[in-house]
Amino acid sequence: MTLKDNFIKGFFKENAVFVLLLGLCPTLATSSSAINGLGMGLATTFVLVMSNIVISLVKNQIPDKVRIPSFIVIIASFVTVVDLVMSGFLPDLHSSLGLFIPLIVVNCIVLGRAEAFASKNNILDSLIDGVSMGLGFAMALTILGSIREILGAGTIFGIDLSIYPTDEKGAPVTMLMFILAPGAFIVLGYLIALINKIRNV
Amino acid sequence: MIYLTIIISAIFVNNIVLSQFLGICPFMGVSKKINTALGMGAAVTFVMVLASMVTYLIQKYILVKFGIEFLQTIAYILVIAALVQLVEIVLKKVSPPLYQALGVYLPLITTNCAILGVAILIIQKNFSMLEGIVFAAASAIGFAFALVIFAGIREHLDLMDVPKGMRGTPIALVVAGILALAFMGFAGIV
Amino acid sequence: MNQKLIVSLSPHEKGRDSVKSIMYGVIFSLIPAFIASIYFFGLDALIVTLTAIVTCLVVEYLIQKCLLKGPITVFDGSAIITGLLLAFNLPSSIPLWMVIAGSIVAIGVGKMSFGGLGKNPFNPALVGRVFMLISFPVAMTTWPANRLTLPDGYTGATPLSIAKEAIKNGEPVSQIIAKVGTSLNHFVGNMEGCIGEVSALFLILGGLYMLYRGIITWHIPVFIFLTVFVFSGTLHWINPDKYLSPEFHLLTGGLVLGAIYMATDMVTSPMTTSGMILFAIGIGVLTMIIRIWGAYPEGVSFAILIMNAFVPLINKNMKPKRFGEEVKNG
Amino acid sequence: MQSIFKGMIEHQGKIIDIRGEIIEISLQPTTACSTCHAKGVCAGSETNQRTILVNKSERDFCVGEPVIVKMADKIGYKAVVIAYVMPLVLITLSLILGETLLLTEWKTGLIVLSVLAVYFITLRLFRSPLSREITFIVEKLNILQ
Amino acid sequence: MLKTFSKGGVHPAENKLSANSPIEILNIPEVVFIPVNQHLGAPAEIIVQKGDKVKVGTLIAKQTGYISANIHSSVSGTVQKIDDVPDTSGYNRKAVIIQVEGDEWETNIDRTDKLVTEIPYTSTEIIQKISESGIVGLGGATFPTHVKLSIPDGKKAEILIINGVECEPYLTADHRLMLEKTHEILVGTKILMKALNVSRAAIGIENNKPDAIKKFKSIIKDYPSIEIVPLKVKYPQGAEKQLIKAIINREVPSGKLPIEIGAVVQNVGTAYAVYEAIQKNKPLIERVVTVTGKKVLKPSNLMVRIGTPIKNLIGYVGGLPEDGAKIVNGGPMMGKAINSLDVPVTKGTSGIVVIPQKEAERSEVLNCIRCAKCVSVCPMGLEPYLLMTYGEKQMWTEAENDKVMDCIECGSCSFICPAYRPLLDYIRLSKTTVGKIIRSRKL
Amino acid sequence: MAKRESTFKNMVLVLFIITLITSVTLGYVYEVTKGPIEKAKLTKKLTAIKKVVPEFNNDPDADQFNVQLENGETLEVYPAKMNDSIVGYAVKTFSTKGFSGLVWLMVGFDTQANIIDISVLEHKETPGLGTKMDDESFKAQFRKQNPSTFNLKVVKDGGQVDAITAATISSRAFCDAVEKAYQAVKKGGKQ
Amino acid sequence: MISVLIFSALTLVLLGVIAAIMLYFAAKKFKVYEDPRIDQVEALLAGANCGGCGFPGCRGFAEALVKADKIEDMNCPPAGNDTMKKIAELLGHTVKVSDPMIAVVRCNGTPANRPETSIYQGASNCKIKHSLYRGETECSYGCLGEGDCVAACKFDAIYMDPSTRLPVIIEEKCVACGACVKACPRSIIEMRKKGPKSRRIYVSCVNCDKGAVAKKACSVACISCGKCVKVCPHDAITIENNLAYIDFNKCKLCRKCVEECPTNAIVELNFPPRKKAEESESAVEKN
Ligand SMILES: Cc1cc2nc3c(=O)[nH]c(=O)nc-3n(C[C@H](O)[C@H](O)[C@H](O)COP(=O)(O)O)c2cc1C
Ligand SMILES: Cc1cc2nc3c(=O)[nH]c(=O)nc-3n(C[C@H](O)[C@H](O)[C@H](O)COP(=O)(O)O)c2cc1C
Ligand SMILES: Cc1cc2nc3c(=O)[nH]c(=O)nc-3n(C[C@H](O)[C@H](O)[C@H](O)COP(=O)(O)O)c2cc1C
Ligand SMILES: Cc1cc2nc3c(=O)[nH]c(=O)nc-3n(C[C@H](O)[C@H](O)[C@H](O)CO)c2cc1C
Ligand code: SF4
Ligand code: SF4
Ligand code: SF4
Ligand code: SF4
Ligand code: FES
Repeated sequence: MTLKDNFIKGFFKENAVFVLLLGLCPTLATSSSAINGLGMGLATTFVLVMSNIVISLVKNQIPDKVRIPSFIVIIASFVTVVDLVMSGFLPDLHSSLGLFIPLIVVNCIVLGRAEAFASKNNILDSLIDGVSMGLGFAMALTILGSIREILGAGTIFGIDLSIYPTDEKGAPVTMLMFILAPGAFIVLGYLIALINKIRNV
Repeated sequence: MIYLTIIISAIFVNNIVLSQFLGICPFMGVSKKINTALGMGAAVTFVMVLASMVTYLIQKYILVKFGIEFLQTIAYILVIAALVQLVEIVLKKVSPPLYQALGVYLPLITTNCAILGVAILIIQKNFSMLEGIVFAAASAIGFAFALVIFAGIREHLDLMDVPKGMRGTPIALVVAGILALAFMGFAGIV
Repeated sequence: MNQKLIVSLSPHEKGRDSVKSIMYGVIFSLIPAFIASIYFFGLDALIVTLTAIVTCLVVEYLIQKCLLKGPITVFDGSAIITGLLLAFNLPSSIPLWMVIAGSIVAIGVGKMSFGGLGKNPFNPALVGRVFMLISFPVAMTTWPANRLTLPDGYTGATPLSIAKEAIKNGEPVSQIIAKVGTSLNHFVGNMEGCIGEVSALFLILGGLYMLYRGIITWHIPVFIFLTVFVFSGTLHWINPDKYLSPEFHLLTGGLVLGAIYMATDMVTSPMTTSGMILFAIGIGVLTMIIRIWGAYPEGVSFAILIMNAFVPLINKNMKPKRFGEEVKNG
Repeated sequence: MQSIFKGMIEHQGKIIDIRGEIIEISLQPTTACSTCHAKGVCAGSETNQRTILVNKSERDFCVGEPVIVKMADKIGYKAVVIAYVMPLVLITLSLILGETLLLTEWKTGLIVLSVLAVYFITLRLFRSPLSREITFIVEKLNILQ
Repeated sequence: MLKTFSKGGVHPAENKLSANSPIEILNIPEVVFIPVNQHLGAPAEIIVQKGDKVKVGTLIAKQTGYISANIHSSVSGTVQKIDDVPDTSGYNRKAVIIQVEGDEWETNIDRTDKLVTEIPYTSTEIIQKISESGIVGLGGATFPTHVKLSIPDGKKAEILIINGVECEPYLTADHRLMLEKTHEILVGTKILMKALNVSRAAIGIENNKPDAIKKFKSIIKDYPSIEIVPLKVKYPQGAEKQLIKAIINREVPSGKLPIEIGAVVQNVGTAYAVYEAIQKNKPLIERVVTVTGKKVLKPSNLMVRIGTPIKNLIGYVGGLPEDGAKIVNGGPMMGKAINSLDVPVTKGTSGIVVIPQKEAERSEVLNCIRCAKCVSVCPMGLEPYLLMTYGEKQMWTEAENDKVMDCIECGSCSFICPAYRPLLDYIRLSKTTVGKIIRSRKL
Repeated sequence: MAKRESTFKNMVLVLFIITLITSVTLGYVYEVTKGPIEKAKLTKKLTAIKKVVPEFNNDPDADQFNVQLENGETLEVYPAKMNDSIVGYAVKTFSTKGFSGLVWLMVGFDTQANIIDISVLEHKETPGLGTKMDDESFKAQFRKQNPSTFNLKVVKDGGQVDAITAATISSRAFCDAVEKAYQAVKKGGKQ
Repeated sequence: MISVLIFSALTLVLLGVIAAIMLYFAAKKFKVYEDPRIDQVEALLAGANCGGCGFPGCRGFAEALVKADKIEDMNCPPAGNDTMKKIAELLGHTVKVSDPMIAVVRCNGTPANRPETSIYQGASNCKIKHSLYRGETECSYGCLGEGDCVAACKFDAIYMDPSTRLPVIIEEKCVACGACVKACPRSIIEMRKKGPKSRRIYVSCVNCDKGAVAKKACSVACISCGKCVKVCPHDAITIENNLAYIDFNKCKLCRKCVEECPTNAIVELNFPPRKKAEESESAVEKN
């Protein structure tokens, strides 16, 4: 498989959210705006890439039966790094992603990729795999976040699109539901239906 | 009273699945049969309570004591992973038929996300141990509650011919969305 | 013999009712309440209602035509009911684009995503309404004048929200009652509220007609009323200064509309009598919990939606009593 | 509430071994995982495979044959109660005990854990009456054909 | 309050057009087709050959196995051939085809009208004789009567219920029989009581036949242990389990036979046939058939020889009307639509109903709106909407768990469904399949 | 390279090494980020303080003191000093009456206990409703008001504050927090 | 700094080792060894879970394949021969190349050939119709036209032709899974060899009535006259129960029977149009 194929596979064909339906919790929870989605996506990408690299480096040193705990430790440490760095340098984003940064640890994609790919492939491939999977995840979150932000707040990346009428005080009247919990589920539901449709054509 | 507040809040107002977005994967995947959903709920409750207690103790008597709170994530996940396995080992050792019956009855519990999330939330919310455990149990019951309702609806939808494009996950997500919408009615109760 | 005979399995006789006759029966029974609301709220009520109905019909038609590519059944009347009941649950002053958005959600999300009539687990009109309530809290809680209570151009608040606000501020119930009017007023529709919910009188008349036609059974509405009565009655009896009287709870808000028209939607209510009773009690209790302790002054819509979610469970566990199940030898 | 306590749970499985009167059946996971197209990347599936031992009924089976394992819902509920609900109750009780005795949290924790240990040890002592109660029915797949 | 069963039921329009037409005797046709499987159970084995001469009452096919019934010639003449003839479902079945020559009866048959009330036989003799006479239930199920009368060991019959309900719309055969052969039916009942060794019998009659009730009541004092029970008009009052429930307020347990609770049910027609067989030596060779329909010129009740082609019956009542789109063998709720008029009358034919186009057509099937009407009318407490879905989706285990086998196929559910769903069609499919599964399990 | 065998010794060894390396690395990262994290927190606090009080040149964080209110709650007060003379107070205050969770504000007062400005630190109110408490249009009405004359209650409750439309609850919580801050300044402002 | 490092190291090492021990035991006790080849094989299979292989689902078949001693007789119809070869390669087996099969509909009772004598209005389901009566025509063996087979096909390879009221199999889509064969209550659909260039000849009738009866019901019914049996040079045709049957293993596609059949009950598919009778023979032989 060429690198390009590999990349496309992770990014589109096996897109973690839309196709594999993995990591739904962070997807739903952190996509209330485009920027949050992107932030979470990038954080996950970082963990994914780094753990993929490290695991593919040390794969032969790890006995089979402690594979899982070792991977967990490696992944969790990168998550902690992201957590610490983010709270030091991007405190705002950190507080809006909240609980879901540590939860990257249990995101099935990360452990799954470690187990299914990095532990069997060389560093370069693992890196590409991590990048493509991660960026695919980030893309999905950003798309979802954008849609919810547009529908629910009338803005995208914080830029006002002025698509909604305003109230007497000048604030836009928007369809709030979309940035609340129900909106997350419903938008993702239709998005997946749409993607299924596109993929089947 | 505070316990009642915690319980109502965790089950209805801030339901772990429908408004906190934890444990969505098993929620989407496993909830196809009602009777299994009930058993799942019980199992998750036990594991979550146990895990919350142990992580709480670790947080308080190790991590905080030594000033290494930053190890929270890594320590928790290890403890939880080990604990889940321990429960399995114990059950199998204690009574193989019992273990087998559970095997036939229950699908695997892979609610890592919810368990870890709740364990961390307990610390974030500054609960005492008892409060934390009540919170964990209530969250798990909230999970089971949502799971059972959801399983019912999905069993029903399996009999209806849902349009092809919406079948499976999309319609499940839409149902979850409407359910979340309905549960917003509990807003403000606590 | 040259005539081709028709062959089918038995039975070869057919009962009277059809889906269409049932749906149009419901619409017919809603006409008095509709006329009353036009009288109360003026032309706005008519416009909002028509907008909702037309949007529902158009959305259903487009989805059936373009997405499902199946038979087109927009005129079976169910979409009209959805539009009508959605509009009945809105204040007449609401901007029309919101009505359109709500109708799209009601039919698109609440009904057609599941495949159309009969397959939706949640009441479509209520999905639309709750969507609007959450999305447009301001517009959904701004009440236009009712011709009977306020001169044109003023806006008021519903008795329930006035009462709830006042109770929160510690006013005793007896004073509040003076502010919000008498039960008789509420019964005929002399209060602020949504287009169709204000006149208990006409709604009950419509309900009686549906009962007579056999479209609904009495269990759901009666048990909702009963539960609300007992629940609020008990609290009122314990502390009449803090809790409103049962008549008040019964006649205000959308309780009557919800109990007679929305909880009885056959698609989203249980299949057995015992199930219906449980369902109704659940709605009553949840309504009261939300009204008394929740953030919203009104809880019927949420209560019905939540209980809709329980319907499959109820159906699964409250089977009709099978013939010969328990051998009782009398 | 009749039917949830009355039904049967079915599970597809396959016979992997027959030793005298005992058949060993591996259960095909019917969890989300079995139908999930992502199981390749999922780590959770590791412990998914479970096997059970069943006493042979009069019917003839052969190794490799797909079968349906049935179990009364009741047994499932009972198993869940014994395995999870009872310990949960015990945890709660001992916690409350700890709280009322005003113990420090780590002591309470210790009590909880030891209570659990005692519970499971006791359970082990009673395992034979337990195992008698838990029975499975094995049926051939596709009776129709 | 009139007695009735407690659960479900519907009220189709009664349309008893032929209630006032006395039973007329239909001319013997030129050729009769006598199928060998007119009853539930194994087909009878033909014992005549092409060319054989037969008389009215000659045994032409012998029962094979326990659940089966003898078949007698209904005419006199020559066996023309033994061939496959389409039955009511259009599939070819074996039949004896007899060319009619005159009307010569077996000599031991008493053809007079004299009422014989003495019953000189023992229980076993009665059952033996019923078996020889080839009597099967005439209420519709055509279950061999001698089998029903042989109570299995360990069970005891307590009451005999005679089913004079005739709850099907249009049909009046039993009604006329009750009016015209009242004494004979009562004697038949006594015979059945003796066969069953019971001291109690009840005749259940729907209240829309007041003349029959009156007639029975006027002479009932001669028959002390028989009771006349008027019943509320509600379909399916005549169904065995519902009738038992109405009369003695007991429910036959699911999957069990009525004898489980000590009841045996026989149709009035069967009682009459039993009378004729025991007292007059006459085997089952003819029966009353109602030929009716809204557009039929002369709705009638005809005494018809078994094997007469249905077109003869239709011809007698004025021919097939212009607007006759569906012809039903039996009543409109449970009968079978036939696709040809050449099929013969069999022991189970209780009526021929001609239904006009407008009523015959089924409307387009819509989505189930979950109105629960089908649930509320099901006399067995089933959930037809679910059972239908199970049938469509081939979910046989679920169908079995939800008691599809309890369905009595009364059709109330399909009748009431506002979405015109073919509920019973699919329920039958489920019943057949589940039945097969259950049987295969027992093997 | 051959895969390491799953012997018990190997496994413990490998895990030992992995955890050792991780913990050391993490400890190191922690030490490195400790500064920035603290700083980020401090900056956040200081920016909030800066926004609500006049210019100062002391370290309010160092001069911070606590004030206990009558109901037993304790608020943090940050005095802002210009050349050692007090120019205002920033009070970190909260309310429990929010729609969901606590509402944390930083309220700045001048020495006369007039409100200078308010900044919203943290809350969990509903996006689009309660979040509007951070909008200029809502906060503007508090500026230059002295709570002794300005009734810190929403109009509905008989006060002078125009509530955020459809978010009366959040508005109440906001007022409640500001009122507490005022109490704290009144009580502890002399120091 | 140092203390943090030490404490964190200690804690983690301890936790890590405990976890490892726990997981080690768990792995030892629970892990059922799953041959990684199962996954690989499964990935190769069609993934339709159609049951055409006779195993429950594709994974079941994959397991069976991996465990089997020889896989010659095992086949995944949807995936086809090439795939089976790949699987065999993977597992180190040989496969017998099985001839590709395809479903054929053995009924030609179009409304023109088989006039309708009644109108069916029951549920649209062949099984129900079959159990009710013989169908709208006089033929009690032929297609009922309610499309159970269409519903059974997971590959959208069958559709009902509204003009003939018969199912039509789309050759490109049919993977010979056999689901339709099982679904048809009248056993009209048969699995036959696809034949070279998809050419095949078969008797398109399943009517077991005697000739006259069959002919009366349907003008293209097999009347069991036996002419085809006589003309067939390869002994491929037999008559049983009043019905001719062509054995596809023996048939050499010479098309003699097609011409001989007086009712045109024998159908040829995908042959080039016949110019003259004599020429066609040589043409076939050339192929
Ligand atoms: C398979 C079968 C076996 C039966 N066995 C007996 C029997 O042993 N004894 C009996 O009294 N009736 C027996 N019955 C008759 C039933 O009780 C019942 O009377 C008959 O099916 C006609 O009922 P219906 O006309 O209400 O449909 C049997 C019926 C069936 C279908
Ligand atoms: C729905 C339904 C309706 C029936 N209606 C009648 C009826 O009206 N009269 C009758 O004699 N039998 C009726 N039967 C048949 C009876 O159940 C029962 O089989 C019969 O009375 C037994 O008597 P037999 O064996 O003499 O036929 C009905 C059966 C069913 C299932
Ligand atoms: C999902 C949801 C979120 C809400 N969030 C808030 C909130 O953050 N703050 C608030 O004051 N009210 C919130 N509300 C509205 C309150 O429930 C209540 O309707 C409102 O505060 C009172 O209305 P009023 O301001 O028009 O008097 C929310 C309502 C819903 C349904
Ligand atoms: C008695 C009755 C009540 C109904 N109530 C509602 C309702 O509350 N909301 C609604 O959308 N449709 C209602 N319908 C129409 C219809 O059942 C509904 O649109 C279905 O839920 C759509 O599948 C009602 C129909 C009937 C017969
Ligand atoms: S046909 Fe069967 S399911 Fe339908 S009403 Fe009658 S008994 Fe019930
Ligand atoms: S009567 Fe018809 S529409 Fe009503 S529930 Fe039954 S099947 Fe559905
Ligand atoms: S046509 Fe028949 S054999 Fe071919 S794919 Fe479809 S169901 Fe399978
Ligand atoms: S071939 Fe068979 S299954 Fe297909 S439509 Fe004809 S009868 Fe039905
Ligand atoms: S359960 Fe939370 S991401 Fe899967």
